[in-house]
Amino acid sequence: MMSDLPEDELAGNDLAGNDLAGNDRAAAQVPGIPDADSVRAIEAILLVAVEPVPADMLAQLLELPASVVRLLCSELAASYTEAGHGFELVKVAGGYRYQTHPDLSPYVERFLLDGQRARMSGAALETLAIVAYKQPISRAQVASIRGVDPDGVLRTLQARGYITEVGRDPGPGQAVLFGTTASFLEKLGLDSLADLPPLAEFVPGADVVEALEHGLRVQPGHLDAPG
Amino acid sequence: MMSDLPEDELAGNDLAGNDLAGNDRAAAQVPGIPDADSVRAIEAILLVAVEPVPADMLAQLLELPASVVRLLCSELAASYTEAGHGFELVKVAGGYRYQTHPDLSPYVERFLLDGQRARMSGAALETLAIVAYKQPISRAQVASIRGVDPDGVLRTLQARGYITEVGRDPGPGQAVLFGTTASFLEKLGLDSLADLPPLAEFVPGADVVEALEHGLRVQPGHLDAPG
Amino acid sequence: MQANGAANLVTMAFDVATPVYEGPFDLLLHLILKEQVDIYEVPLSRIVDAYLTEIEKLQQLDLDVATEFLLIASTLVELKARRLLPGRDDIDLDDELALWEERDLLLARLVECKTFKDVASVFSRFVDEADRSFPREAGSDERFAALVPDMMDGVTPKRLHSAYIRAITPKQVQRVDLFHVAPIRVSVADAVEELLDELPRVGRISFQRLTSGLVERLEVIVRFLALLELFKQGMVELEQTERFGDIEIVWNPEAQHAFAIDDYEG
Repeated sequence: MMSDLPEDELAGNDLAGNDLAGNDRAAAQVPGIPDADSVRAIEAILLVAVEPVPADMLAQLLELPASVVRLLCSELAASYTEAGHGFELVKVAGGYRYQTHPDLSPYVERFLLDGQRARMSGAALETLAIVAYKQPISRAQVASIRGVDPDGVLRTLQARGYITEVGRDPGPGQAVLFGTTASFLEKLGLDSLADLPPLAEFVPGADVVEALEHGLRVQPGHLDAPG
Repeated sequence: MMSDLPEDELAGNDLAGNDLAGNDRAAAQVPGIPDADSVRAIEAILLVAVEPVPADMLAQLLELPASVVRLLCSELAASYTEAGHGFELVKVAGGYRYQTHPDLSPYVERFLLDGQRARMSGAALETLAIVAYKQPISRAQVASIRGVDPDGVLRTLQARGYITEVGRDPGPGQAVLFGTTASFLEKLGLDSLADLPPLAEFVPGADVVEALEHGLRVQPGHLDAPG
Repeated sequence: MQANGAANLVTMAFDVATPVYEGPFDLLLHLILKEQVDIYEVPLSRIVDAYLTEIEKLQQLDLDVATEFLLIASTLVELKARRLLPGRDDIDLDDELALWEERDLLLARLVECKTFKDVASVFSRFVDEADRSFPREAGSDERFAALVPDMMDGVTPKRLHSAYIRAITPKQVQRVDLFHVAPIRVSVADAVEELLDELPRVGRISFQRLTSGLVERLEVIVRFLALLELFKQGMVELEQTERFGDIEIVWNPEAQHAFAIDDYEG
C-alpha cells in the first residue's frame, strides 16, 4: 500500500493530521505500521547525522522497507510543522535532515556571528589529523583508520581548502590521494609539516604507533621502550 | 541534566500544564511571558550549536532575562520528554544541548559505526576522580594518593581533553597543576563540578575504617600466640 | 615465627589474588575487609609471588597496577619485617611510636584510596549513562555557511596531534597507559634460587652486604622476603644484635636440600 508513495511525498502530504510527537503517539499506530520506536530512532539518527541520511540507509538501520521509512519521515515532518517547532525535517540531496525553520534565520545568524566559537567536530579533527600525519592518503585508508566513512568530512575540508588532491594511487582503482595545503599550515602557524608535534612525544616509538594502527596487541618487548 | 535547575523555577510553574509543542502554542502565551517564538528560537539555536549553549548566551540573543530562558528551556525539555521524542534537551557542562535519548543508543551506535566509545581504564577513572575533587593538583600529589607514577595516565587524560593544565604551583619547581575541562563534564553528563557527589559520601564508614584499622593493628604479643 | 600458622591463609591469599587486577588496595582491602585477615598473618611473599606469576602469564595485565601493588606490598613488608625480627622485647618507645605513625599513615592512605576507588566506580556509572546519549554536533546547514567561523579557528598543532592519537587508538583498548610503565623483573622465587646458590658458598653474610649490589628498593625487599622464606624453612639463621641493626645471615648446612623449591614454581 505504501510502496507506491512518490519520492516527493513531503509536499502535500495528506497524513499531516497525525501527531506522532503528541501524547497519543501509541494511538497513532496503524496496523501494519511499525511501532513508535521506529519514529524515535529516526529522530535520534537524524539528530546526530552530519550529512542528509538517505531513506535506504534508515531502512537498513531500522530493518524496515524504505517505503515505510519514507512514510514515517513525512509524517514526522508534518508533525513538526504542525507543532510549530523551531526546526524542521526536510528532504535534501537525497536524504533527510534537520534544519532550522526559515523564519528563525535572524536568530541563527546572530548566534553564529557573535555567539558561537568555532569548534571543529571531533570526527572532522581526527580526519584532518590523519591526513596531516599520513599524507598522501586515500579515502579508504582514512576510513580504515577511523572505522567510519569520512566522505562528508573530507569534502568539507577540501571545500575549505585545508586538504587537496595530491595525486593518484598507482594501484588498481587509481584512488585519489589527499594531502594538506599551504593554508592548512598557515592556519596552524607552521612553517612545514615537519613542525607538527612529533608522534614520539606521546608514545614510545613508531613501532608502537604502527602496532596501534594495526590494532595489534603491543608485544611485551615494547614495554622496554622509554615512556 | 535538568535536575540542577533552581527549584523555584519548576515549582508552582504556571506554564507547566501548557503544551508548548502542541497545536495551541499561541494560546499558551501569558502576559509578561515572552511569546512562543522565543522557544522556537531556542530550538533553532540549539540545533545549529556544536557545543552546549549557556543560558546567558541564549538570554543575550533573545533579549530575555536568563531566568526566563532557563524556565523556557526546562519547559521545553519537559515537553520533549512528555511527547516521547527520540531526542532530548539536557543541561550539561554549563549549557543546553540536544542529544539522543539513551534508550536509542543501539540505533545511533549502528549508524555512527564508531559510536562505541573507548572505555576508560580503572586507573584512568581513579586518576580523573582525584583530579576532579582535588583540583588544581600536581602530578606529585596525584602520585602520593595513587601510590604510583601517574604520568602516563595524566597524559592520556590530557590527550583526550578531560584534564588540562590550569596553572603552576607557586612553590619551588613550579609544578604543573591540573584541572578538569568542559569535556570532562560532558563525558560524565554533568552540568558543573557542583554536581559531583560530595566527597564526604565516599569516605569509608566507621566500620570500614575500623576493619582497616584492625587489619593493621600492631598487637603486642600477637606473634607469640600459636599460629 | 608464623610459618605454619599462615598455611591456611595462603590458600585464601591465592584465591583472592588471582581475580584482583584492579589494584593492590583492592587486594588489601579484600584481605582486610572481606577476609578479615590481619595483614601480619598474610604471607606477603606468597602474594608477591602470585602477582609476579600472573604478570609473567598475562602480558595485558596493567603493569601500572602491579607496580602499585608491589610498592604497597613493600611498605607492608617493611612494617611486617620489624615485627618478625628479633629484639621485640626491648622496643624503644620512639621506635614503637614510629611504627604507629607509619601504620597510621598507611591506614590514611588505605582510607583515601578506598574513597577514590568508590568515586571512580560512580564516575564509571556516570560515563556509562552519558555514553548512551549522543550530542548533536552537525552544526548549521549551507544556508549559513558564510556566517560560520572558520572551522580551523581554535585548532592548534597540539589539538591536531591529540586528535591523531585518538584516531589511531583502538576504541576498545582498555589500558592505554600500559606503555609508560617500566616492566617488573624481580620475583621472590628467583631471589630464593639465587640465595640457595649463594649462601652455601659464603656461609655467613650480613644483609647489607648481601644486598649491596642492588639499586632498587623493591629488589632489596624481594631479597628480604626470600630470606624470610629460607628462615621459615630452617635453611638459615638470622641474627640481629640490635633493633633495626644489620642482620647476620648464617647458612644452616644441616638443612641442605630440605627446601621444597616446587613451592616457588613461577
